[in-house]
Amino acid sequence: MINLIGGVPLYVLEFGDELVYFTPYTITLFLLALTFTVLVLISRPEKQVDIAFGGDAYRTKEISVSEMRFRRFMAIACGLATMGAMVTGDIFNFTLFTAMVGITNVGIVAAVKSLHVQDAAYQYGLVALAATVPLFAGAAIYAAVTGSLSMIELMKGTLPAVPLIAKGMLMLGVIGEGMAPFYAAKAEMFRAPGAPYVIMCSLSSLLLFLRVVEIVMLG
Amino acid sequence: MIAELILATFFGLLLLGIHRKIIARIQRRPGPPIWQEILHMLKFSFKTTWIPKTATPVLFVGVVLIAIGIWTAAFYILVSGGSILVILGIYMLHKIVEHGFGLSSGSPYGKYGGVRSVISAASEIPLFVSVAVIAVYTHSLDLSAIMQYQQVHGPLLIIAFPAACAMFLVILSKMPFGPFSIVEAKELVSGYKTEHFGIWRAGLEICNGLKTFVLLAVFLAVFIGPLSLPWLLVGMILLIVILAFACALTPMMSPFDSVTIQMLVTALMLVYAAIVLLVVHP
Amino acid sequence: MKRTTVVRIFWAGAAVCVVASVLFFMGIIPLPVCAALLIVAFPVTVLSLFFCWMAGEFGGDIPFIGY
Amino acid sequence: MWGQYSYGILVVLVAGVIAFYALARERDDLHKLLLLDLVEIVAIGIIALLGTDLAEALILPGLTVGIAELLALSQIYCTKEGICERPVRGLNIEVIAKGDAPLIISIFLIAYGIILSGFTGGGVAGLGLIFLFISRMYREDINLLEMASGISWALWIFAFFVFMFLPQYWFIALMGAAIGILLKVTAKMSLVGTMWGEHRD
Repeated sequence: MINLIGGVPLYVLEFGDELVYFTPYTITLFLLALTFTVLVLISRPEKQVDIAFGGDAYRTKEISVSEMRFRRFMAIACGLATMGAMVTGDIFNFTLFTAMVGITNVGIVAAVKSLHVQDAAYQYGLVALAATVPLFAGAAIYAAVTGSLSMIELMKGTLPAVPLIAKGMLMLGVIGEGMAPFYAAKAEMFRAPGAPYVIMCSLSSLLLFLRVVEIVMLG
Repeated sequence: MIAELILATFFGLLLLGIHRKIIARIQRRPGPPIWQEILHMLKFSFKTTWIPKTATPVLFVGVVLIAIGIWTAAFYILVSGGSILVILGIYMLHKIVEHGFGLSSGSPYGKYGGVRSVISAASEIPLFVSVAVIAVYTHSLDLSAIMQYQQVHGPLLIIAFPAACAMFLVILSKMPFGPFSIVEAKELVSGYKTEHFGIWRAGLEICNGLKTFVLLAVFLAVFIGPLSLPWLLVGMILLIVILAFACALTPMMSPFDSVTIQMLVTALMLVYAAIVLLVVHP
Repeated sequence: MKRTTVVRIFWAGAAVCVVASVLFFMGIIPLPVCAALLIVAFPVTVLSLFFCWMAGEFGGDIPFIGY
Repeated sequence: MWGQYSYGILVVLVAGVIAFYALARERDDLHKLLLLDLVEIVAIGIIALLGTDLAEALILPGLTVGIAELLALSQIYCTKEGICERPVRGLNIEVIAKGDAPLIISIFLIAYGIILSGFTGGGVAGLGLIFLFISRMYREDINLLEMASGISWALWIFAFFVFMFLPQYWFIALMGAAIGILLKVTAKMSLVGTMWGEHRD
């Protein structure tokens, strides 16, 4: 239907059947993921201030070093997985990276010592786990129908058309893993202190959503 | 190139000033002069500045740079007639920027502003649907190709009117004083930008000017077609007048209502997209 | 940061912006390259310009006492 | 072939709908997690329906990701419910005398694993080792195990380089990769077995 959604591929790296390609669209997304990952790498968490509304009382939350290390590691892993999902040219690899983003998103907030946040993280984790079903199923139907998982092949338009159900499942899987753009379910997670890390949650799911929009428009 | 960028920024700020002035006049106030937003930006840039002790310094400063950077990128994509999908992506990333502004300071007001910006993400789906509809008609997502299509077939504003309405709503949700601007509601002081003062705020104003310019120009390019520069500026002023009326005549909604209405619009848009996909262009 | 440092950053950023624009108009570099340079340089230039107006003359009128 | 695939998909989708329905009805957090583990099987089923060697290659990462998420979530559940401070001790069932029985079972599992070879074999052999370690409360030198795992991984990677650059020696590469992955998975799984609850008692 539509040719070349993200622009002409500028660079294609074929490594066996693993291939990586850059279009103006994916390169923009990749650079953004890279920028934020570097930010996570070099920034320290903020001291979140809690106030009692209606009173004068306020106090800052401290993040212990071990917790900070763990969360920073998770946030960087999340950034790397996001970058992978942005540049991969293989649908199954994309789903794997997406699933990894789901795990690391939970990991980013899992170390927070707050029952609210942990509860939200657990519930979100359940959704993410459930979302791997449509995610992998979508990729499998892609492979079954077209016989290929390569996005470059899909882009050429010579393969059989991908059924709408596969696209829907892929989309549903990404929405479940990253929750973008329905972050409302994640809102409790964003109450966790440690802005640079928490921001990675929303960034990764947003970028994944933007990428999957491109992918479902390919076939 | 740099000259265009600076001019676009200032024109965007001027548009925001016009927006403010019209709202004031509708509400029977004299209102500030229309160049108030430019003065505002300059005023903030002369303020003494530091970084709050509770903030995470790198993100606190970095997010201002990113905010200006992404809209600069959007401006050049607009100029070069690149893919509308990238501009859309940048529009959605602005949400992350707001989130970063709010959370990086550690202030509770900022945090709630940031969280609100995250939950109001529902406003983006109409945008996707309208883009999908445009793609169905024009068979391309490049701005230049969309403009070419409109030169031949007439403006998409007429052909795909609901899509234009959806995009209008999306722009409305990014306007100050609008019904959907729950991220900077007064009960949160200034929402996500509460703790960004001095030059950080001035940087944010630059970003706002550029953002307004790019969003309005993209709307005109996508739904009206190629316009010469004077007509483009006139069209943008017209659009901001309409937006100002929409903002002035509607109350600010509660976060819950705002999200509900955006979801409803999304549902309507999905129905419309399905009709277009199945009936108009099978 | 000292005022001199900020001023230097500003001039460097401004130089990159102007040179990139000029090179683009002369047709030496394509638009994406020019845009990439400006996307990096413009925010830095703007913020350093704002910063250098007030930097270093006196150290904040209200000392920040923290929360 | 195509008809079979469609029927297969239909069956799997029905299974998926039933599983998700159960998930929606379930209120208990832990039960939800267990149900989700079952739901994962549906995803594996859909991939397996491809029925090609590609499917086999896709199932493994899918399974790994699922297990990783399951482990992460159960850890969060423990923290959330405040049950992580419970001391984890070795398997203490009366039936298993700390005598020869675990050894025999372990040897059997390891031997079977070696015969199976490859990833699956590694899993089976690792299970045997875990069983041995848990039932005997054996404190293994973790550094040694990690080193073995690392060396076998290097062997595996080296075999792949042979595949890529010296394809005429494919048989050696195949054997190297098979042994490498077998040792690697065995070592890793026994690491999991010994490290579980390591920082306590």
